[in-house]
Amino acid sequence: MNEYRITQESLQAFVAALVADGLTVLAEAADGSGYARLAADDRVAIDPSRAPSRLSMKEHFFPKSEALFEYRREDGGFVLVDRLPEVRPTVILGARPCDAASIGILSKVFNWDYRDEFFNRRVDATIVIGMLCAYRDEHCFCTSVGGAPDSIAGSDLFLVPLNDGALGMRVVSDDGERFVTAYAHLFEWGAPGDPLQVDEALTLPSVRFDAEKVRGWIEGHFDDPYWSAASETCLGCARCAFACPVCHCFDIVDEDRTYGSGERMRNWDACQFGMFTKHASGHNPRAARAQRYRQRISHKFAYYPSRFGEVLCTGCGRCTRGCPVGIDIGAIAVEIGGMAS
Amino acid sequence: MNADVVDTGVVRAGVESAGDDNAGTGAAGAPWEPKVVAFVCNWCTYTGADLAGTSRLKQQPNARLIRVPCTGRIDPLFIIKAFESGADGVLVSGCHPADCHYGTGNYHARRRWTLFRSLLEFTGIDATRLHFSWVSASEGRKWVDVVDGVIDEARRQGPFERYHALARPEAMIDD
Amino acid sequence: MTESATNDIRAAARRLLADGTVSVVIGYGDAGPNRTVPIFARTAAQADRLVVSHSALNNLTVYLTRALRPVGGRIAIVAKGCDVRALVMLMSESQIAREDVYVIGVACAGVTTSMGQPMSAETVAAKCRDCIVRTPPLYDELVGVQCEPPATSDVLDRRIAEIEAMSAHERFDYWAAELELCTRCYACRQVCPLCYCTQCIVDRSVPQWIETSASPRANLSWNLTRAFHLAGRCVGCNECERACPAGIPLSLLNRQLAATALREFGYVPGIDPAAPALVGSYDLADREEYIR
Amino acid sequence: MKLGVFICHCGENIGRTVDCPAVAAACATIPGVDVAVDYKYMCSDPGQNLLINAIREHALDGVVVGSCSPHMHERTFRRACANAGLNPFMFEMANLREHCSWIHDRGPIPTAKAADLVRIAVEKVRRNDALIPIRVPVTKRALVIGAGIAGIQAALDIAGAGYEVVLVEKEPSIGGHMSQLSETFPTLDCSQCILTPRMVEVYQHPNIRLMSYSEVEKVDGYVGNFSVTIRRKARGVRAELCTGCGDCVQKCPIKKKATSEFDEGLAMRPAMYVPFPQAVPNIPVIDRAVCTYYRNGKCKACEKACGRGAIDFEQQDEMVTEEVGAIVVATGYRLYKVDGSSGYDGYGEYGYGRYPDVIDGLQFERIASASGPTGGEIERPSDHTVPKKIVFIQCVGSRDESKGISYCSKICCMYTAKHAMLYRHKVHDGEAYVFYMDIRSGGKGYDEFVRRAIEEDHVHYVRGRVSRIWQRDGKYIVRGEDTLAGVPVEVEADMVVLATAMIPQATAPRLAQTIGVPYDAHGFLVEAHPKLRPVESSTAGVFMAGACNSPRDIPESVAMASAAAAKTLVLFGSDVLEREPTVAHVDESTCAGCFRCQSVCAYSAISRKEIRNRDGSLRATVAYVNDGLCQGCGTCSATCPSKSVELVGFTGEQIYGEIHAMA
Repeated sequence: MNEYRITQESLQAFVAALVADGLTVLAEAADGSGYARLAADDRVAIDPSRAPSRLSMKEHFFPKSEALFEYRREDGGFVLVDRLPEVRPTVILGARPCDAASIGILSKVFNWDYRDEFFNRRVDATIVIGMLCAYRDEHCFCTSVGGAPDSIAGSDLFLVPLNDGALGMRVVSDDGERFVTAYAHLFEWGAPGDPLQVDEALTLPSVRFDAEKVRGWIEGHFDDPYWSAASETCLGCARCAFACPVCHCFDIVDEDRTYGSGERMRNWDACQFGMFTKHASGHNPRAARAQRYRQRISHKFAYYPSRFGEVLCTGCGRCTRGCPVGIDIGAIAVEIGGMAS
Repeated sequence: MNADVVDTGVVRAGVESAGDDNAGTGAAGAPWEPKVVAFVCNWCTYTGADLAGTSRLKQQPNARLIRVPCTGRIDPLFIIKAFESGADGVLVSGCHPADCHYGTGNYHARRRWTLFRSLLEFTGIDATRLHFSWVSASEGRKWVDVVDGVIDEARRQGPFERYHALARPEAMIDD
Repeated sequence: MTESATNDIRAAARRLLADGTVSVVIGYGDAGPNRTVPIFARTAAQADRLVVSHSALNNLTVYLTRALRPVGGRIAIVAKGCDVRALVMLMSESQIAREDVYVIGVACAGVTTSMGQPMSAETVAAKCRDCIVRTPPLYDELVGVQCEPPATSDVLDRRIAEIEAMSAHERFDYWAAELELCTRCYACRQVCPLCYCTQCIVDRSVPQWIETSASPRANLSWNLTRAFHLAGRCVGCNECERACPAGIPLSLLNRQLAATALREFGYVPGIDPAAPALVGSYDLADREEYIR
Repeated sequence: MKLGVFICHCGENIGRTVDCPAVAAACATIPGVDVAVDYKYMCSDPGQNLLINAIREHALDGVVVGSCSPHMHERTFRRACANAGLNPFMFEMANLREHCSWIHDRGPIPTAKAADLVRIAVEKVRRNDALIPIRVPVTKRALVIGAGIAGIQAALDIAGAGYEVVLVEKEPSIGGHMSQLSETFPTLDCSQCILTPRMVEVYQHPNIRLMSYSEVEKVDGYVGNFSVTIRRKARGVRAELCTGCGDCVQKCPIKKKATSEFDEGLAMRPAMYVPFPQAVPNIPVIDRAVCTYYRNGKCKACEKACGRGAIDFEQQDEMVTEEVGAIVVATGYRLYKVDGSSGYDGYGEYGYGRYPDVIDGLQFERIASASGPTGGEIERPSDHTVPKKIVFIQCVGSRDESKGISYCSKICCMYTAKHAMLYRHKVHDGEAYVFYMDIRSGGKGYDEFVRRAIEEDHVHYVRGRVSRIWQRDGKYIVRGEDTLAGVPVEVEADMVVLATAMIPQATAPRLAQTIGVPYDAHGFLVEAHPKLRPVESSTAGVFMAGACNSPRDIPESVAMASAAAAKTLVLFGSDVLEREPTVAHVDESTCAGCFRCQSVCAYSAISRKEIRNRDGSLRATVAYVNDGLCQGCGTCSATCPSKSVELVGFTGEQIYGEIHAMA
């Protein structure tokens, strides 16, 4: 199939054009913090072998805090004012496959028993330009959860580095097709160049565990002592959940902004917090760290797959890279897989 | 007391008693007036302010006093919340050293303040916004000087927009 | 830190477990090149996983706080000088009794900023560059080669000076920008040995002094409060900064307060368990020129 | 929650400046406010009735009155709320007068501000808790420290009212300095004649538990509930067996080893002794410093002499604890020692301590006393001859910062006149000279007394200071000056009596610290208010009487003692003390037990409390507030990082509400 050929110059021009057209362009920031907004004149660097940023691109679709509506006290009662997000058309440039995959996984829960306007509006307004990933470290395990460094899942367009330093951009969705035509004039169209001949870039990381086996074991071992052992050093800081591209728990609170008016907020939350399941009565069904840790692993590898047919994990390894006490979720899955067979 | 202050008052009367937002800038068209929150101890400063009252010492009307038993009771959270609530200036005042009704409350408070204001200073909330004083029950005149001073300083600085802007909805938009 | 130190630790751990002095040794386990993870050694075999290295980043004393303590009774812990300072604070704040902890002190030549880094002049953690406790202020036994404290190269202090040199408005904007990134995951709190409150003020909802939204204003309130609650207590282990997914320079806030404590009150926390708390004591002569 | 807002015009005081009806109208829009009205005088009876009726009619849960300062009328309105059946703590005041109408010019601004102030108060009262005053039980027993005339009087008055008194005296006998005096001014009646019956009364009183030769070691607790530890020093004689026959004293071979404290060193006493014949209790004490047995294990003459076997050489000091509700301190005074031994520079030039016949006032009392070493004959200590010329010097130590003390000892003018008079009565051909700075004889019959000394007993009063005293062939040359005549004078005296200053007991400061009451630079206890609370200390339940507070004469000491007794009886008038319930409270479920609250508490009101599981194992150690001790400053609450200790009445929630009302 044919593809667009993008040079560094045309890439710059592309971004400039997008910004000029009022689009928001997000790409992984050079400082490794996360996906940040590009300005027209920012130097754009697509580096397939760069390590994943600390935070995923989840925040663009599901902000760490957002107002659901405003309330205002008026003559004895309350007036509610909708606060649907003002969403600008957005392009995510160079999303790595383990991030792009998150959109599909999250969409399942955000469109399950209730269709979440806030999430969907943002997804609908976003074009994802994926990127073949050439990064590997001991924490990556996308191939063990149905992903791959060259997976196009979740992408509308997909970048592949070419051996002459240019990029090939493949069209992989109708949205992508429609979108790219407006900018086609910036690129060369034609036969594919030679894809980057770097073994490392194309050899898939080996599959480390069988997610099905993991699920099987978890479902039969709710009270297994393993959970206490595995979580012994966990501090319950939930950095893993906040960095995770698919963790999606949230808390809803009303916050007065002034005397008599305020907003109902939806804020990120995490099952690793003691408060997460604490009842008003004071009772807490997950009072112990081990219970909370079990919940995290079980939700990702058993509950979510059972309900939505997808593992709640893209194998990006962010949780492990960021864990202050070095807890390795991949290793844990491997361990569980081992116990299963 | 100048005329436009009076005008503001009209608006503030209408607006505030209806309990509307008037963080920082005054409501439509009215010249802005600073909002000052004062945390004062019951035994010295509050009584000093009472004395200023019984002595009919005129003061600017921008301060709102919150009475606590002792400066020792004043938590830095109060000060943060006051700024969050739209204060352009905050005053904390109690008994002179050795005069504390409870003996040592103001000594403990003083130590807390020294650390807290250093932190605020470092984060850009400086002495033009946060003030401390000792005003005894007999210092009605000093009270007037202090509170008018704090209000004048807030007026000189203008609305604490930087802080109040942090709470504006636009600050919450995800990109 | 050396082979021998690692051997000493393993020997000590085996001995303590064997003679029943302790039921568990909390230490650093080998996790590959330039990596360690906290481990709880209960058997001789586990004890042989213990290491000491320039990658011993964690402040393990967090595991001595009530919520995380693995067992009652006496616990052995491997602790660098900065970690022991935290332990001293825990003792002075009645969180753990001296007799309930067996301190295997590590004479420390410094650690790296993050896991996976080899030790070099560039990668050495900022806190180590002007460490005052290369030999821990308190221990039951000491391993590692005692080394001279480094010539203080005030990296952090210089950064603080730069910020202090800004105008108030610049300072405010600088911090507003940094703190806007805060995700409110509270990892900074969870890794801090001195954030042991049963219920953190931010988790108290009546009243909700600090909003839980990750809004710029609430983030400022949270971070000011976190820093202030550590005033005169923070020992500068910088675990909070290492754990922060948003990369906020929390060490600057902590260290600026520590500098104030030293300048105003000549106070250095975590050296003497019997020293009165900075916020909790007073001196008639405390300075007050800023009070009208 | 149904709230009521009442705006007071205070006549014109508020109404002139603030549009009260407009404020009421504005407040009516605040959620939860059911009633919002204005009235001319809320504090008047009709005003209070308006409040009471509204509370009843609308079944209000909380009330805000916008009027004057809470310092003015908070109590008034709380009472009104209570009368209406509303918990008095469900009330808040907005200060619309001192903090608004009186400090602003008429116009919309004060009106707007008034609305703010009321709204702030509404947001507080909304978060108030119905509080019940703390009731502390009162132990209706009193401790009186010191059994001089002041302590005796206080003890008798309290005991007379039917309450038990523990009377502690550090000396072997009660009576104090008054028992040493010969006669008393201005009536010249014999001191012991009026004192001894009182001493006996104390001894025999069923309600008085006398602990002589004992000292207060420790005081715990608080008003109504003190726990006092007393050291009962070992006499070496078992009081319960001793009959006071005195055989042991007679048989004691160590007759003249120790100087008699009672006789101010002018006489000797045995090792086994009773301070003076009329001592109460009449039980001897062994002076272990001089007793042969204690020095080299031999003698035991007293033991052999005692028919009752009351002698007990092994006896040890005993610690006893007494529970009392009030404490009266009456530890009295001592005399400034001219030789500097009492910590002052002294008057070396007067030769006190070097010249045997230069003595102080108390020593002269003993010489003049019928029960004294000379049987009342005026004799020189040195050669027992009758002095023909005595010089009395006033203000020795007093009123002279450079030499000692700034204050006037107050009684010296009177007792010097008395001394001179007594001398003239006993030695008709003797001459008495008095050097004085001023004569201070305020008091009933006092000035007449001094005049009598001058006019009838022909005492020579010389206004001036004495610069020096030296000996010349058996005489004492007193050089001073007569500032009225403006000439130097030299008197050739046989004896010199120094009216030395009155100072507190050396042990006074330590005792004050033990009890926890303030004392001044001299060591005198400080009264709570110099005019309105002269016998109360700033520590509730601790009172003072006599010279421990400042120089006093006998009538004043007795008056103070009765006043202190009256204060004690007021305290005992109720079974429980009611205290403001605005004290700190600990949330034990969240307290992490760091105890920084304990370190900031000025009242030692916070202690450690162990929380145990059902199986008895320790779950946590948390802070505990003793609401009998807590004074409600709230410093603990501000110190607690997790807000696990809250000050009731000024909780975080209430203050949050007040601040938020301004947002």
